[in-house]
Amino acid sequence: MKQALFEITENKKIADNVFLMRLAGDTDAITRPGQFVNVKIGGLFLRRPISVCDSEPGLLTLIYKTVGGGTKRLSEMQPGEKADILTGLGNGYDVSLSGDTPLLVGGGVGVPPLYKLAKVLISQGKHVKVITGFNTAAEAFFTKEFRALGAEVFVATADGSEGIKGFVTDALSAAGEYGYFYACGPEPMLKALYRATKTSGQFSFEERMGCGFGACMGCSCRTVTGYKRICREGPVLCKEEILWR
Amino acid sequence: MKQALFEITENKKIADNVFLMRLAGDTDAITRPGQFVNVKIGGLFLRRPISVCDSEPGLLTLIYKTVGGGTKRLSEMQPGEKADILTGLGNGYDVSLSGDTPLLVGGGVGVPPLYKLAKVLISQGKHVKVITGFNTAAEAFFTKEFRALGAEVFVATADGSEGIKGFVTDALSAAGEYGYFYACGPEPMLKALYRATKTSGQFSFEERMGCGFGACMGCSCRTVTGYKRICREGPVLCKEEILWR
Amino acid sequence: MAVKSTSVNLCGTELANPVIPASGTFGYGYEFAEFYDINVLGTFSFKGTTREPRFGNETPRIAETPAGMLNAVGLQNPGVDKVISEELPRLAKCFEKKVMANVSGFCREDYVYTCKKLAECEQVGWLEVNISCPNVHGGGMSFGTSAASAYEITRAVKDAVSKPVIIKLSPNVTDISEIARACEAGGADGISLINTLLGMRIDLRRRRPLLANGTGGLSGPAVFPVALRMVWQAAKAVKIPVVGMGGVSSAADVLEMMCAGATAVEVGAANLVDPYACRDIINGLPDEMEKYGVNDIKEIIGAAL
Amino acid sequence: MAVKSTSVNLCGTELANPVIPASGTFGYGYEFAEFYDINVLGTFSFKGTTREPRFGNETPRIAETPAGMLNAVGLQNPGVDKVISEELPRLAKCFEKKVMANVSGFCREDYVYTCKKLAECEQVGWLEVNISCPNVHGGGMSFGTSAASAYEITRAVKDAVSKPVIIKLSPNVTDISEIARACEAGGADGISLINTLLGMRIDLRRRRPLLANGTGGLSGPAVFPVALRMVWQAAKAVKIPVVGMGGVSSAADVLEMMCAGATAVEVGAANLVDPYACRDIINGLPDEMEKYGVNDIKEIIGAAL
Repeated sequence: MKQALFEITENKKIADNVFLMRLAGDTDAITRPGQFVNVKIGGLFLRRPISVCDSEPGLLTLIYKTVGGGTKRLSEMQPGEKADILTGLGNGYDVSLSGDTPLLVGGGVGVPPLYKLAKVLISQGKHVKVITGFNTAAEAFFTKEFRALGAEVFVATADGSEGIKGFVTDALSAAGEYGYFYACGPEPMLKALYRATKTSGQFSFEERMGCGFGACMGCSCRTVTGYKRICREGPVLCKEEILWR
Repeated sequence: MKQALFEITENKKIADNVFLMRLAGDTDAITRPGQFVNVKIGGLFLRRPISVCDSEPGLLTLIYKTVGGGTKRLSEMQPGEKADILTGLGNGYDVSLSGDTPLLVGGGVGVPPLYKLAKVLISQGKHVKVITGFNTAAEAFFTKEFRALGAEVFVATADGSEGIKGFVTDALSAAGEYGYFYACGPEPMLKALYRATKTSGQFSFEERMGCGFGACMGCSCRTVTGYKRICREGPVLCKEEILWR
Repeated sequence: MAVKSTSVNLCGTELANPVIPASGTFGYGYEFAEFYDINVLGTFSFKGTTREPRFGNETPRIAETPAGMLNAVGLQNPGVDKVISEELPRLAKCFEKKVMANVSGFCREDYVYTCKKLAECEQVGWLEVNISCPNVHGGGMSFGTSAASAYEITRAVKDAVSKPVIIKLSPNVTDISEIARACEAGGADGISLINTLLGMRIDLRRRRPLLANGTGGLSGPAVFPVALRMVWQAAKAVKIPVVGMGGVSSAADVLEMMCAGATAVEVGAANLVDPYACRDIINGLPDEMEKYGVNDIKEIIGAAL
Repeated sequence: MAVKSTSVNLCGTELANPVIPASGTFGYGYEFAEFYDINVLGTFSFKGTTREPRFGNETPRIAETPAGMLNAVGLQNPGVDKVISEELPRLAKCFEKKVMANVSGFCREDYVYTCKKLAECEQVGWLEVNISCPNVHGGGMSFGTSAASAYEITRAVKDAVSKPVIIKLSPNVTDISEIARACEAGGADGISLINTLLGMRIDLRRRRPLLANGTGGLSGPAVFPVALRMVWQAAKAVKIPVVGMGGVSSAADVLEMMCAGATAVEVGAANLVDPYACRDIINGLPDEMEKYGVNDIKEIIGAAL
């Protein structure tokens, strides 16, 4: 965990209500794909947690959806502006459990953290398949970026305007075999995936947070192994420990 | 009264803790010297009232002192940034009463509104004398600007580091004869001047304001002619109607 | 976008929309008429009026706070006779609707006297009886913090006038439901809340309270969550209409207040920062309703109870 | 700049400075030890602890508000036994000072049991007894809103332990002075206030309260003026030390609280937004004192009373 000032180098719309922001700053505290950062936005009290899409030494890439006043203001920030960010939050995905044929499944703004994850797994020589799900083609993003990494990509849209018509679970048969999976997305998607998958895997959860670093107990959940804080012992939980509410 | 968006064209320090800001925007509602504007500053709830130093069609000049968080933020605003401003507030000075030899007396940030007043009076062919008072030379400003208008200027500093040592009242004898006066500054200065002057004149008062346009009754005062709102029937009161508290 | 209906019915009178500028932030209306045509408003609640003229508290009366402000004006007003002889005729020139007459007092007789006089005015559509102003020593505070005196004032005013009486409640109480029920039992046609929360700032240079009055009333967005909670509690406690207020500054805030049980919504401090606030909120209602699938604004009143 | 003294004495123990992270915003300390050496603190108040382990409320437990936040955590904690067997030993590795033990309960016996156990711990310097948590149904709320039950709990805890007992008060009351006096009469060594103001937000998409618990506690800069007023009122009402809190987020806020009568000042929500908040406030105290001509911070305690 580290607090640092980042400089925005790029902030652009990449799909309907979806923005990509690149920043320069100290990323040393980010150690695993699937971790998140907590961004201070002018005029708002609480920071906004955003999953890390990509990070390299000194470089941070975030993808976020404009859902309310906070993310709207974020989308209006200009290159050159500074942002106060807490980095290296949460446990992130455990890549050691991936096996040789991991499947990555993301829905909407659950897709971004899978990018860094795919990058790491592919660099380890794994054969990576990715399923991304969106409401409609206009909201889809990162298909070619995943392909550029060398992943096999399957896109599902609820209205059928791109790729397979339906939810990410409807793309499972097209994706074929996999030995393990990693997922990120809205809870209903994660729940459907939990039921539809036969192998073990890891799920990344969202919750409203106070601090993002374990102090306020605002984002607790029950698991097989006891109470966990989504921001600290999460956001990634193993399939076997999940207790759906 | 008018609400308008102004663009900052210049924002520079002109003395210790004193800044001059030039803005471009609709100044039509400003009809008299001594009026003020009310500036919305990001992150703060209430607007900040600032007296008009100068205004010409489309151009507004403000001088303000950094006294707290609000004016500090104002001082950090950059050219090109926009500011939401209510203009044309307050009664302003009545120049019709000036006579031929008016004396203008300002203390600290009470000096700025006298600039536009001097400009108007001089354009009407009046012989204008100006006394400005500051704590120390490093806080003094606008001496040469008043002279460039054609006014006779007397500077007083409390520590004697520039001009006459003492308060503005100590400069009265040096300034010599005058037929009427206009004053703006902190209340103790106004009170001292009230006692030290023999002629009639007008005083511009300061008060903490809620709205700045007469709605909240936050800045009321008692006068000989009844209760008045500093923001609406003021900030300028004639000597004869003042009831000191 | 489907046609949006924003009209509500407040104690028998139809309002074009639920947005009502709150007393003490809108003067007697005509200052705002210089900024826009105030007939776009459903109505507005005029400056708190007392039996006798009042200067109010000494200055400073205003202090800034995070996302809000403190005021300790102390009910400055010209007194009910001048309000009737001067302010209302002046208002008639720029406002053709019924106005809400806000009344304060320091004893039962004051309230009855002032309410009776104002109820006789054709322009007055509702009486809003402030039993909660926190600024006046020995004043309204006591009525609004006890169920018994809230009942007593309500009953006395109701016995004296036939126009709808809305009792404006103080939030500085342990149990707002109890006070709301007392007003209902006293015959109130409606209640409005919240008045300001009692607060304070200290001037570190003088090491004294910043306001001349010592304490003042907190308003602005800062208090919105407290206001919303109290409206929700009060709306659950009574059957009469509830007028919600406290930190409302957007069309979305209006909808939240209505979901919490408000039939109409007053907007206060926002008017002081942005004179166009109420006009802009009214104009923003249809888009905000569309966003949340609301066609008739009446359907969300109390939806979250 | 003259040397500045920031030390204060809280119920017999000297604190290097008056800044105390508030319960519920600082966990059991060690999360913050990853950010800075928490020994710079005078002390801190740890997460509210109960007799039995608690999960607390369902999520969402957190909502954003203007200049503040709502929380309805519902006293999640591992229970007093685990706090003593696991949390305190872990804390010992990064904090060498006495800690303030925050205790909640649902009946007198709960309070007594938990306080007794914690008072036996060498690391515990003070007991802060929360009689005001607004989140738990049938819970702490009732004790803090009645002078009689505030007295009862204070008396019971004082009879059971010899370490200093500070009663943490609820602001959701009509008369804070009355409650403060009841605690003093019950033997309290100090009082701390304010706990959170009861508030609410509504999720317009679902037209339901946003928090799973319905209502939640408001904290953050928004409540600072209300907190300051209540500290001022309470400090006027009692002679025992008052610990001020509620929206404090700067060194200047600390000084305002102290002028209003606080001997020490807790910092809450600010820690959640900026983990370095307390360290930075402490570091900022000397400059802020210089600005207002204060050399010994003790001299301003109650200056504005």
